[in-house]
Amino acid sequence: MTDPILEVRDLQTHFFTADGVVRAVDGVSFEVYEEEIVGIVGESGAGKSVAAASIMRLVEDPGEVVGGEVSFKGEPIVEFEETEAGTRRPTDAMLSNREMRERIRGREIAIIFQDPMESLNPVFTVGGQLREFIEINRDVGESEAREIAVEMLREVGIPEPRERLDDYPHQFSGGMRQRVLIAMALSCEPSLIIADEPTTALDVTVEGQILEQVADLQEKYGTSFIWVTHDLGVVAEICDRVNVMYLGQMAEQAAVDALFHDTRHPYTDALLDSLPRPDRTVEELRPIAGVMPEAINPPSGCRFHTRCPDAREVCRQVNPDARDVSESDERPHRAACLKHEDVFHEDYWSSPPIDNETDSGFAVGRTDAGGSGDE
Amino acid sequence: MATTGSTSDEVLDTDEGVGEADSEIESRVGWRYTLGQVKGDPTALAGLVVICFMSGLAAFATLDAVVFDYLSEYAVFAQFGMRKYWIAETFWISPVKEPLGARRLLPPAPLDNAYGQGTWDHPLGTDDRGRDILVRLVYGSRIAISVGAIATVVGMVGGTVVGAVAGYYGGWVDDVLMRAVETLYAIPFFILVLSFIAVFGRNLAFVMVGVGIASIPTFSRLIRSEVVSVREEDYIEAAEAAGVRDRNIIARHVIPNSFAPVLVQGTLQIGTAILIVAGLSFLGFGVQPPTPSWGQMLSKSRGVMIENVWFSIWPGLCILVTVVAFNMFGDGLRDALDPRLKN
Amino acid sequence: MSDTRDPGDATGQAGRTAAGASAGDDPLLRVEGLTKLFKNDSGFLSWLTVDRDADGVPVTADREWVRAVEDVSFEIRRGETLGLVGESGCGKSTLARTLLRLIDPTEGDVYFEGDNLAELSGEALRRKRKDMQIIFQDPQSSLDPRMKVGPIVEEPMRAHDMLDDEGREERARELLSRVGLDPQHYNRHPHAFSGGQRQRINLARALSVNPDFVVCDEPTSALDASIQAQVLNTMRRLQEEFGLTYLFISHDLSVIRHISDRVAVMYLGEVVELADKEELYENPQHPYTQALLDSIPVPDPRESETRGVLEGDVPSPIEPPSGCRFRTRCPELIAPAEYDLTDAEWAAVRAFTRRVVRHGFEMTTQADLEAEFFGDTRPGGPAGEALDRAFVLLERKEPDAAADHLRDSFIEPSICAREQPSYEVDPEYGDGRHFCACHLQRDEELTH
Amino acid sequence: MGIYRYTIRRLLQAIPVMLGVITITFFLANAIPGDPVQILLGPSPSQSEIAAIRARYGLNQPLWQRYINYVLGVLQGDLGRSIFYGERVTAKIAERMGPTLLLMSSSYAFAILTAIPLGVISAKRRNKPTDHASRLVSLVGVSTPSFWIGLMFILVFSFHLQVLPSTNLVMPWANPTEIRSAATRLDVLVMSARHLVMPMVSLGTLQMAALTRIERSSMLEVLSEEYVQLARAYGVTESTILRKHAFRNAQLPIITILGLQLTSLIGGAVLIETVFQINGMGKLIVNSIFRQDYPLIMGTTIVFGVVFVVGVIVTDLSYAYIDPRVTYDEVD
Repeated sequence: MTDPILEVRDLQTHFFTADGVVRAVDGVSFEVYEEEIVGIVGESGAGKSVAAASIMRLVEDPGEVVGGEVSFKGEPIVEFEETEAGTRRPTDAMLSNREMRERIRGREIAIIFQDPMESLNPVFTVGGQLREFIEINRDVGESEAREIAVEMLREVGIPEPRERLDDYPHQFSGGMRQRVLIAMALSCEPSLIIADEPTTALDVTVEGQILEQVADLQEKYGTSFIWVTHDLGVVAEICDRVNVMYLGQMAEQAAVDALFHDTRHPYTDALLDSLPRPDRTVEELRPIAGVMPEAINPPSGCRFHTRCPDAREVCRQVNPDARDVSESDERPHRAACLKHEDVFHEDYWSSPPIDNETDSGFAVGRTDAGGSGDE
Repeated sequence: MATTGSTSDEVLDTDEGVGEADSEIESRVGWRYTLGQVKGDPTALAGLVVICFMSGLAAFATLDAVVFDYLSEYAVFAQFGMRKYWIAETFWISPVKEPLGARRLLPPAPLDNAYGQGTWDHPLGTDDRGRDILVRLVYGSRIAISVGAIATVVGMVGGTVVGAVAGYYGGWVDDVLMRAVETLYAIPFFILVLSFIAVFGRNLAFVMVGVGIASIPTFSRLIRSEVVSVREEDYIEAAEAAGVRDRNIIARHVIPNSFAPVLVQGTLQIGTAILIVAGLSFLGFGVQPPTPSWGQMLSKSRGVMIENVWFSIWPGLCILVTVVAFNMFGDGLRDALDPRLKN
Repeated sequence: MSDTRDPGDATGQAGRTAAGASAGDDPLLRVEGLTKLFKNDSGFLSWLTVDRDADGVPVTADREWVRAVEDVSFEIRRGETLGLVGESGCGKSTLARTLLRLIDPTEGDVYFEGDNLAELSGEALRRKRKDMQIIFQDPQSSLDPRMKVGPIVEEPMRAHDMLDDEGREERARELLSRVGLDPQHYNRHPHAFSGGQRQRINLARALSVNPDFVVCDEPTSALDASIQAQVLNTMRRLQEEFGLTYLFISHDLSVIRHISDRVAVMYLGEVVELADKEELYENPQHPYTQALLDSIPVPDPRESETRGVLEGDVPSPIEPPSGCRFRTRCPELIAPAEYDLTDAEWAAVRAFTRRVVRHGFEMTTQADLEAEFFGDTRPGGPAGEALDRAFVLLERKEPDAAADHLRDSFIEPSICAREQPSYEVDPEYGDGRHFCACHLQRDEELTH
Repeated sequence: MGIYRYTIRRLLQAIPVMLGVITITFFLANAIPGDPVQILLGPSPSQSEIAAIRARYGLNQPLWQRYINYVLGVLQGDLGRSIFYGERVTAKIAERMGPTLLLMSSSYAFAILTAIPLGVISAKRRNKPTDHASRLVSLVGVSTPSFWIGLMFILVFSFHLQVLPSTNLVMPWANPTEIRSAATRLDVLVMSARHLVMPMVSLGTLQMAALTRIERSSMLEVLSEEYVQLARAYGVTESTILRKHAFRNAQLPIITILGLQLTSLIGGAVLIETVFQINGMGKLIVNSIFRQDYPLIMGTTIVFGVVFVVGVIVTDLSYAYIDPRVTYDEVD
């Protein structure tokens, strides 16, 4: 197998708030290979968007990437070293902000945000915004950038692209605006596009159009994608490999088929069981008990043990990392669950089970001081 | 909490924007919470302290100048010698009477000028008629604070009624009321107050009412937009759907939830009103001599500025400090009530 | 179905319904020809405005009508859940609010337990609200942040003078525990609860006055998948316990399939298909329903073959298309009867028309275009002549004229553009009625 | 883009507002107690004199008749005749308009030119010393009476340092031959600038402070928008983001406020004209109130109303020019 183009190791992004440190991303590792679509899936508060922003080093105050490594085609986007005092500091080799701007952002990694209405500047024409980004990242002149923009808009299925260059964002529908943003990303010819919930705000028929379009374009241009979403349907539809996040950590990482049909983590399993299906009638949904704890005060041990149907006493003590639990001949399939005792070597099966009540909403309440979303 | 609550949540990829809405709701709950916020904000707290101090002075001055004056008409009190400026004249110096043989334009205590050496009898010096400046400043606070507050209350009540009715009922009621308000708004504030004074006379009561009426457009526009947005909230519709009567919806849901920004604006408006009233006194409208007011003192000081700069500095500083205090407290209140606006 | 829209024929309609559906049972709610138009401006004198709010954009347009809901008829039986599904802006929420008289209908009737809600007003309407409640989508904004949970749950009871203070508190506490909350939470403010818990408070409030009918307007759309399942299960349990009838609105076809007994699909203000759940999902007849079902991503990589089958965007509800409102995006537009076209020819004509209308290409020669779109499927006869004319116009560099011409020749004469469809289909699953507003059904309509 | 149509509509919208202003002004002025005739003629005039004056000013007609006449007059550009001066109100206002407009526009220019950079820097260096300093300046600025600033300026620069004149504003377009100690146009301009600087700054400080606060918060808000984040993600430099992507959007609230702040600018002008003894509209209205010269009160009020309404329309149009969303729904 070739080397991954993007490698994330033990990434940590924390938010320093008055209430304490929110460990939004707490030791996450994954990689992206060439020409694949990698999903990052999780519920609200899982930290998936922060993880995506951390790759671009675009985390905003009071958030900060505090540890781990991100390397892109061998270049260290994030890299830390220990000082004598035992604290961490960025290494000298880590790309400077200027290098990030000039070499990585847009040129190598582009991003598509969730809300197409907010992502385009309302006072500039769509063409002007496209052209500016193309000029910066493709080293071309104005007229050539314009041609690229027209070509790309046509490619993503915008009718009359030449005329529409002079229109303002509010003159486009939501779906069309998201197409513009996809065109924007593709036209800079990056190697990797990070799509942060790009179809969440769209209607299902428009979502269908866009997923199909992205699949086609991905094949045509060979761009890799990181597709951040909460929708397992979209994951099944478009991703090659999937990373499931829960409360700032990785729960399971597998090829898409294995994730759905050979699930190795109780969270993924429970998530799939709680979904109503469009293709068949599910008589009884099996929800996950309780609510997601707050990232500011995560549970000890395995982060999921408070809601996990398979939780045992040992899960309170040990916080497992995601390890390969596949049989030797398979592609790697990583899961962060102690029940794979042959991999984790904790006495899971002999540990007494914890009873997590199902179908109740009140067991896990919020504290009065709570200020952050907890779902 | 307010500083970081919203930011920390937004980034946790809350698909529904839970975080932002949360801290907003949090902030809107309970006065105790709001007060706690203000307490944690040194600027707002400083503002509050100054406001309390000035209000205390004003209350004392009102007692001495107005309440005693009123009570002295009754024989019961008059027999004790109760009269206007009873306390000042008994224990200190009269703020209105020109003392016999007084030296005019004395400088503040340790200073020296052509008119003589300042004394601790008149720590801030004397005015053009030999009256003590300090005592006049103290009694002038009554005008500033009371006029500011009363004018604002007039504007706030008027504006709230007009704005709430327009916002809640919408339709033609809204159209008519807001058109009227906009017309009033089209006459510049100061000019409108001046026209008012031209009609009703230059005395203090009309100045207060004039400033109040002129600020109705500000308040009614504010509360209208607030009511309109609260009306859109689902809990109003839920109450309607549950069959709750209109008047109960307005009283229990609409007004409590749209009042916060009015309160903030009211605080800031007191500062503005103090400035306006000072300006009017400066022009000769408003409280008439010999009753002391800061604006009027400034007006008097113009003629003797070269001889005695202090006379024109003290009242200006008083206005400045008071208005700064209201602005600081108002800003703090806004931050506490609506952290989204805090930057 | 078109004849049932006559409000004067109410009794006849009821009789027909009984014959066609669940025998003998009066529906709990019957909607007939319900229409809601909105003015597309902000009031009569709005053009006089000098309004200068800092963040408002002072835009007013000429007076236009937004046709949010138009001529919708259906009924809901006692104890069932009717799912109402559609994309954003299709008018499903407006329909719900009009139904409950939170907004006044422009036209039409809503019969609920013997009364026509559309004609009630004032105190009578307010009293009636005791029997019908609503749960909103947004768990944040549906609870007054200044009120505590207890008073929130008690408010509807107070409005209808149910019980005394103590009785209300007792009932509120009991309801809290029935919806899966801790009765101790009576004295907490809503901000202390998570989204799922807030929806439970909403449920408790709605149930406090013992309603018969609850409209659920996307109650779980703002919730995460795991929480959504909790709330859906609770809602089902409560339906049994309280004998409730639900109108469940959602954009999520999966949720609708899970919770509903029957399903109505809305598009651009109209109900396009209505049938029993299994029938609708397994035997969808309307091309829009089919497109929706095809578009939704299935959480199973082995099942996934999502197709973005629909072209373009939803048209404006201000000037909806004539005839069938879905025709502008419909992949199965019917060829005009006057042309005798094969399916392949018709497909080529439509592809060509669509491209011309959307200016989707740079101008090329007639030969290239013919080759690209028609090859050997070039129709002859009158259709061919119409195409010739279009090519002439394109040659003359008049693409707009060509587009108009093609539209007039091929789209407007179609039955889809001329008549509003309304047909009954023979169901394959179950024996409920299957309504489908698509002209493809015109030959197969049931004969009564 | 329907900017043309939008302009027309904004002008049409102003008509009822102006009619309202005229109405309010008329009825307010007619409620003034005291008889203007008496003020004019002094104590104990003869009956015939009174009647003559009443007829001359139309005071013998019923109120509604006078109202209609007045509105018709205003529409034809006739604001009546000043009782005190005996001149036409329009002539008097035309004479006094120049200094006021000069004062107001120069103060606004001063405020905008200082506030925008101050606000932007403040936002860029949020919570740094520069920001704190700028916030302190704006806090004190919005809280200081403008006339007191004027007095302090006079004290320092005219009386003590004796570098700037405190009275007798010279207009920049004045004829050099009519001004003592001015030979050329340049001399007049310099003189005028020296006269103008103190009133300009005293009047502009409040506006400057208010605008700085808004510029700062609006800039901060725009900088946190997603499209700014997107520009960053595409490698746009911070300075380009500030200059291009954020700046234009951040000016939208400023533009709105500029129109609304006119009302406090006008109020301030009245005071500043008194402090610096400038013979403008402000002094005119104050004096006419003292003299109960109600045609002049009405006239000046209406003209101030017009200035305000026109100002708001101008800002609306510039808003529409910058923000394409405003005129989007306008049909050509």
